Amino acid sequence: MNTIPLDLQIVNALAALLLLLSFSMLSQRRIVSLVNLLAMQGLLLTVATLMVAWRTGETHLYLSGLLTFALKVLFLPWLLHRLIRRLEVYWDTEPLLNIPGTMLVGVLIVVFAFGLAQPIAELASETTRNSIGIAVAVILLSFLMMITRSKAMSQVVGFLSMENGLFFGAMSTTRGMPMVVELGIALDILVAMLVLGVFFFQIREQFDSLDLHHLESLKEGD
Amino acid sequence: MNWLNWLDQFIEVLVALAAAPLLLGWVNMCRAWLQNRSAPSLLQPYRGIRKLLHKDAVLAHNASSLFRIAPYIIFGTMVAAAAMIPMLGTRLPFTAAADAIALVGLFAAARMFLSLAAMDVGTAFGTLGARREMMVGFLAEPTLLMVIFVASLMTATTALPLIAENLAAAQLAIHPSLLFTAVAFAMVMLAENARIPVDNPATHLELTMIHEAMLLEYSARHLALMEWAAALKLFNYACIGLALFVPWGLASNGDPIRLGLAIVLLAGKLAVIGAGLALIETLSAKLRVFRAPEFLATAFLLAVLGLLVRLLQVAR
Amino acid sequence: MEFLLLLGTPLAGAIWLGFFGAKRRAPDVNVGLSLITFIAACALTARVIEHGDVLVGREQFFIDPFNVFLVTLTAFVGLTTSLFSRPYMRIERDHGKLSSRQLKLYHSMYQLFMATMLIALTTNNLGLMWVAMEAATLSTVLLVTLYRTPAALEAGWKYFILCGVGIAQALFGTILLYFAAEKVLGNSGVDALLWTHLNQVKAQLEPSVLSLAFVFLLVGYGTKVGLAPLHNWLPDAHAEGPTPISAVLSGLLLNVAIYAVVRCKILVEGSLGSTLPSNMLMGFGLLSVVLASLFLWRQRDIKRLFAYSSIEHMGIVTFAFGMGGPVANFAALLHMTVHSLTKSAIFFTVGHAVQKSGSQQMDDIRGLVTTNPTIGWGLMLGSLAILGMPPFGVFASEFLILTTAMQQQPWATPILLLSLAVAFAAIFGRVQPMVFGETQGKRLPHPPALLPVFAHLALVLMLGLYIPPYLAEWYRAAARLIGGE
Amino acid sequence: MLLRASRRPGGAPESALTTLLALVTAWLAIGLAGLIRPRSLEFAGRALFVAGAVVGLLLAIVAAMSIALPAESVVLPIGLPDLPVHLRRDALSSVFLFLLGSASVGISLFAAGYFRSGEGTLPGVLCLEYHLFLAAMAMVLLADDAYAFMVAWETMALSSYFLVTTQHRIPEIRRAGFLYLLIAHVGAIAILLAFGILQGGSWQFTFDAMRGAQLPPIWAFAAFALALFGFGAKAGLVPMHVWLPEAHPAAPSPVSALMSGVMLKTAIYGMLRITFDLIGTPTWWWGLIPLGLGLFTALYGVIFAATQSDMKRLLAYSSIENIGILFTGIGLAIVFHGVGMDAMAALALIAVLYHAINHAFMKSLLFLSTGAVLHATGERNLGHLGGLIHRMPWVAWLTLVGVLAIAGLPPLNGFVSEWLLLQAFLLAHEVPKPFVNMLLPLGAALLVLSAALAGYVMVKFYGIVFLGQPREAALHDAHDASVLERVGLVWLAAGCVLLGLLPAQIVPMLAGVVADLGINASAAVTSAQSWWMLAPLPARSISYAPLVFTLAVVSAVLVTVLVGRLVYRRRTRRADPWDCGYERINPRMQDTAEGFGQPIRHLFQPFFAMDRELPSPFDRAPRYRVVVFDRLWRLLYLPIERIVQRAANAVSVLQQGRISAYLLYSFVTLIVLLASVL
Repeated sequence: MNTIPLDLQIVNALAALLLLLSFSMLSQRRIVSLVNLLAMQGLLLTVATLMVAWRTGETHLYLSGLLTFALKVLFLPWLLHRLIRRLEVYWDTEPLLNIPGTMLVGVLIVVFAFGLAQPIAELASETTRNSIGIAVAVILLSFLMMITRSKAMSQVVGFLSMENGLFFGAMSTTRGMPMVVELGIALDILVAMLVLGVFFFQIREQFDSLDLHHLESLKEGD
Repeated sequence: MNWLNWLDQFIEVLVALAAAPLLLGWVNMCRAWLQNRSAPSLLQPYRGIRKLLHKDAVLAHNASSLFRIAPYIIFGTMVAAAAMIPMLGTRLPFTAAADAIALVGLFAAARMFLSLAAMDVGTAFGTLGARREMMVGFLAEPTLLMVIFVASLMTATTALPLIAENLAAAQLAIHPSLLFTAVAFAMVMLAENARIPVDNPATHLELTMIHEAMLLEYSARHLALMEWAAALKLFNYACIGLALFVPWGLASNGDPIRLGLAIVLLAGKLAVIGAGLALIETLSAKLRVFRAPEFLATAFLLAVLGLLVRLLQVAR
Repeated sequence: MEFLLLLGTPLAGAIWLGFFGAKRRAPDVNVGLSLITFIAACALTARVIEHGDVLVGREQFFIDPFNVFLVTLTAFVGLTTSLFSRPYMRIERDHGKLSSRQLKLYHSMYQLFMATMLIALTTNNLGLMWVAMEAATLSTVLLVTLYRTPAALEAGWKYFILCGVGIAQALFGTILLYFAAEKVLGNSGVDALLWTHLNQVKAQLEPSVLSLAFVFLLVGYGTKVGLAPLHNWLPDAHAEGPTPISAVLSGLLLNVAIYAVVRCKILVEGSLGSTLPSNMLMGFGLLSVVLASLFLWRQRDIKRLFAYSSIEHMGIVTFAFGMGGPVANFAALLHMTVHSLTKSAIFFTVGHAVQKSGSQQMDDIRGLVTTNPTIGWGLMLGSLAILGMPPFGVFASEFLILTTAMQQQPWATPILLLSLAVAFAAIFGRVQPMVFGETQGKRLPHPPALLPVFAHLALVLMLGLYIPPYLAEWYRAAARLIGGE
Repeated sequence: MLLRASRRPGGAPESALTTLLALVTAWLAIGLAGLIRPRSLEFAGRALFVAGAVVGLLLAIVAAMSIALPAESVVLPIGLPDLPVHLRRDALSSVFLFLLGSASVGISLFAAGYFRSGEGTLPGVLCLEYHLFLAAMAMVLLADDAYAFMVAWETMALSSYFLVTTQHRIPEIRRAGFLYLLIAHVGAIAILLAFGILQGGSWQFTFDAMRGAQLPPIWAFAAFALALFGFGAKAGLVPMHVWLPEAHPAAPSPVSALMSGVMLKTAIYGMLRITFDLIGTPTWWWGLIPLGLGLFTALYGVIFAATQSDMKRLLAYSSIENIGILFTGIGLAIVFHGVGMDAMAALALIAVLYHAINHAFMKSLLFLSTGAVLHATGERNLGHLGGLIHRMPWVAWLTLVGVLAIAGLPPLNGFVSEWLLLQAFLLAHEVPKPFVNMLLPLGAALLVLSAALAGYVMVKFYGIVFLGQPREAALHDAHDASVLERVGLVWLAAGCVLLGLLPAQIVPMLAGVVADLGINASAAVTSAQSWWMLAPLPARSISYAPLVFTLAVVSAVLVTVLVGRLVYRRRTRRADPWDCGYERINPRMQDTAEGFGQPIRHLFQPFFAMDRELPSPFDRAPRYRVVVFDRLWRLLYLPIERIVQRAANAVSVLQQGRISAYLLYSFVTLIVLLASVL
């Protein structure tokens, strides 16, 4: 049992925090604080990236860290806050599955995710034993959140935290993707957010609310 | 002695032509006796035909040429049919050309022309008669064929003369299956020749008549031909019955003496059959027309039953 | 050179049209750009036929037998669709359904969409492929919501969220792949995501990781293929977007998505050596065919009807790829080709039919042949072709697929055949009254461009009766590639 | 033996097949030529159809001459890359090609005179569909691999579907077309499956491979059953017959003639091809299935025919009856062949082939005559016809030939084939299987019964349409058929007569075909056979000589006429009909079609689902109405539709429009798959 160097412990701690955050997201009803949580996720992600970058000394990881910071900590939360203010959606309505139930499912998911990550963890460099499991868990948890929330806005937040999970996974398992890909992904997310912005206003002017119950007219059953 | 066979064939047709009305007359005579009426002369049918031949023919305005040629066709087919049936001898040159199935087909053709002619003028009675005739026919025809099949199963041929010959040669005199078929054949014979209980040749009561209804529009020579053809039909059926069920005494080759004998024998058999026919007609009552199919269906089933019995024997 | 042309033209065009897309000549420019792209694609094809595979851009882009004909097909359908959309969009504007701003958006996005698809097809880098796929989604989302109707918005939203989430899974799959690849190709970073390299070392890739990766990739790209039960965005998006977009969505995008799935399958199968991926594909395929044929039964909206038929056919293709083997792969590729040709042709006719009757409800569309024979016959023949009626090419591929299924998966054959019969009854029972019978439709303000329709149908007919040797060779080579040799 | 003799050695080997191909292409070319001037009736509607008739004639001649030639095959460079189109002509295909060609001559000629402008589809398109139909049927007969066969088969279905829906403005016709194509397609799927089984592990889909394949019996039977289903659906075997009485009335008469006369026979061809050629060694008890179905179909069809009041529906049901007879013969042949009684099997098969040809001629003739009537009167309902023999004598007299032929009366062709089949049945009791040999001969009873009923039906048809008084005033100015139409009718009628008179010439040819199918027919056709007499099976003394027979009957009739002329000297005058002295008779007093159906309805009650409306004695305006339904429609088809509908409804619950539900699907899928690889 060799002692794990400090920086790795920090990375793992960050991973744990990330998981914690997505859990709290799952339980959080106020959209504004959802966005804040998202921003904190982004922050954690940045720090973790920088840690790994410092440790492995890969320059492009510094870059992607900065990119993450700019995009996920500054720009997106700002954009979302602005939208919230413009569209006056502060509260999510009662989720489809009540909070304790969601939490319970969440726990199960985490167990599942860890079990899933086991074989990969075997191969992973000691940097990232359990962080893969956590990444999967975060992805699935945000998936769950998207399922249970009934406001467009909170779904988007879920979507973004899923992206965070992905990035964390990429960073921790493979010290990030090739630069080209990183840039491309970032670009995609940026565009996606802009598109969403457009969307929200269109939906708003059509249904004067962002409640997803309005978006259930196209269906087969009658 | 092939030419003798030809002679045999020729004589047979002549006999049929000549004797057919006689048989009819005989049946009517017997009926009159049985119903203790004073009987008409034996030659009454001939007189009827002669009378008709001396009248002007009257045709309906909208009678087509089909209506006019039908009597000739029907008469011709009946004559041809007579040539296929072993009445006197079994060595008929015509045997190879047409077997029993063809014979039944010939009867069917005659029936179809009769019905079509009846529908031609387009009177209420004509079409009614035609329909009833076909209704009787579509059950009588298969029955007759079945009856013949049973016999041909025994003799491995469908040529009527050969059937008769083989049956006559067979040791076993009475086949149980033939009993069924005999009954079936009798019923068909009654139905096909417009006899009670299916039809009544002596009535013009529109609700009951079948055969007469089809002849209503005919007159003079056409009518004469029709009557004569009807008589021939009766004669033919009688001879078929004889060939199937009492085939003995037919001349197996065409020498004159046996032919003569055969003629005498035939006369005797026909006399008996005629009397029997009259008896049945007197004893039974006319059926409602709707009942006629059931009557014939019974006949059909009897024939099929006969077939089954026959097959049962073979199987064992 | 051709390459720059192939990818550059639509990108540049997208930007240019983004500014001047509302000009009167904009549709013609659109056509011109598509034409250039198509020519470039043909040139590229010629080169590949001569010199074999091509690797360019520091190995970031490549052409091999598998994607070259898809590139050509994409460029071709893109061209015909732009031809079709010229009069179509004019009519839409005359009907007052679109403003010039929206037209601008439409034209620029159309080119962008083509560009993203071509990149996704030609890139050698699985990461870039993912980026391109996502970009394709984004560019079409705005097209789906072009009409700004509530229904369109709803469809767009579902499309965005479902595909976004799905694609995210695909990204994680890619990451895992990268992870596994690194272990083999070393930490050189860049080329660890290059398909050609991965393909060489696929045998050494870590199976457990790859199986996980494949699940994520399958769910991700499968969502875009429209495999049941991930298909739910597809009918809405097809039904609510403008018809040219429906045509390219189901004619091209689905192909590209399947292409991505198959690329990954090649690697994973090479590493696992087990039948797991094949079984998954077959399962998805079969489920999609069955569900789609049942959904077809109660459709009222004509575009939804054919959207479900697309799901059905994608199911068939997926099933065929799942079975694998030279014949099945050959048939699957052939089916992709004929399906995209036929389906886009159908959507062309459908578009005009809808414009004539002013409604997408099939009960309102009647007697097309009487007023506009070309549209009517186009729709009738197209539907019969898509239903697998000989002598059209769809029958050829279905024949091969079914016979192979009898050979390899006898249990599946009756299910497939029953579903096909149900689909036949459903679609044909709907199409016939639309084509035949009395009508009350009005003339169109602009003459419809039906050249594309009959060009497509003619091609499909030819493929049913005669497959040119070089084309067949092509398919065979691709089939071998997919077979993993 | 004789069939050895009939196999003339020599003759250019490839010539026949290539010529046939050229002729088929000629048909296609004619069809396409129709698109040059699609609106011109003179060009597309007349000239091209005459040209098509000429091609048909050539096809018939080539096919007839090639029957005795050895089989020949060719591979075309089209089709699938690994499965180019194989074509093969052997005796069987030649016979059916002859059928196709010869029947199409009459039909095409009639069609040339038939089509009027302003009837739904344009003449040019019609011409294309029509000749495509012909070509497709020819290709079906020539195909020698599964793909080519399926393509030709479905093209045939498709082109005929478009022909059926020529007047697509009428909803019933659209419905009929849909039903037709749907059932045809389902049948085609079954056939495809049959081929899939037949290749037997070789995965070669050429017929040669299938001939070579050794199947385990159970699979062979599966293939046989699927083929029976598929081809039965096309032929109209009960219970897959429902499309037939809908589609035939819907189609233009030449098309109905072509479908009923020729297309149904392609199904018979397929059945023979698969059973005796591809499977090769059918087990005897398989035969009982087509036998039973066939007998039932025959009876079913003729009974329904008797109750119809639409003349084309009536004929359609009569076609169902004849299909039943054909399948009966096939079944009988299988049984015989299976137990090694090849001579009898050959007899039965000869009967089948002969009847197929006969039916092509007589049914086409009848359908065409209904077409002429339809054009002259615009009526299809028997209730509004009558007395047309005065207005259209040509049609009437030619139809009479067809009517007598299809009623199976000597000396016409219908009788010959039924005679052969009955002879075969009479030997069925020698089958060495316990119990079965008792039941088989009973089949003869049913066969005869349906034949007799056919006579009933035909009297009803002919009598009501052509005889009696016109039931409508409009009928008085009905016109006779045009010249081209007459030529077509005459051709077909002549065919009926010749086929009836010359069996002794035709049967040996057919025997050669049967021998080609691997059934030793030598015993069935004897040397005792002379040019004028038909005498199969030397063991039994059975024979039929139509020439002599006809001579006898005709001479008897003529003598009667002559004698009548001699003895009878009186005049003939016209008067009103007597009718038991009732003066004011009007057409309404004639028997109606429903009236003619009444005894049948009465006798065969259980077959029908009727709804009747009987007048009460006190009705002011009493009316009697009876509609006869097909029970099977309610018992079989509606339930199937209901099941699918239910399934669809059940599935549609999955898609309620909730995006969270959709996300849940993806989520669950993901989890399940992950768990599966875990």
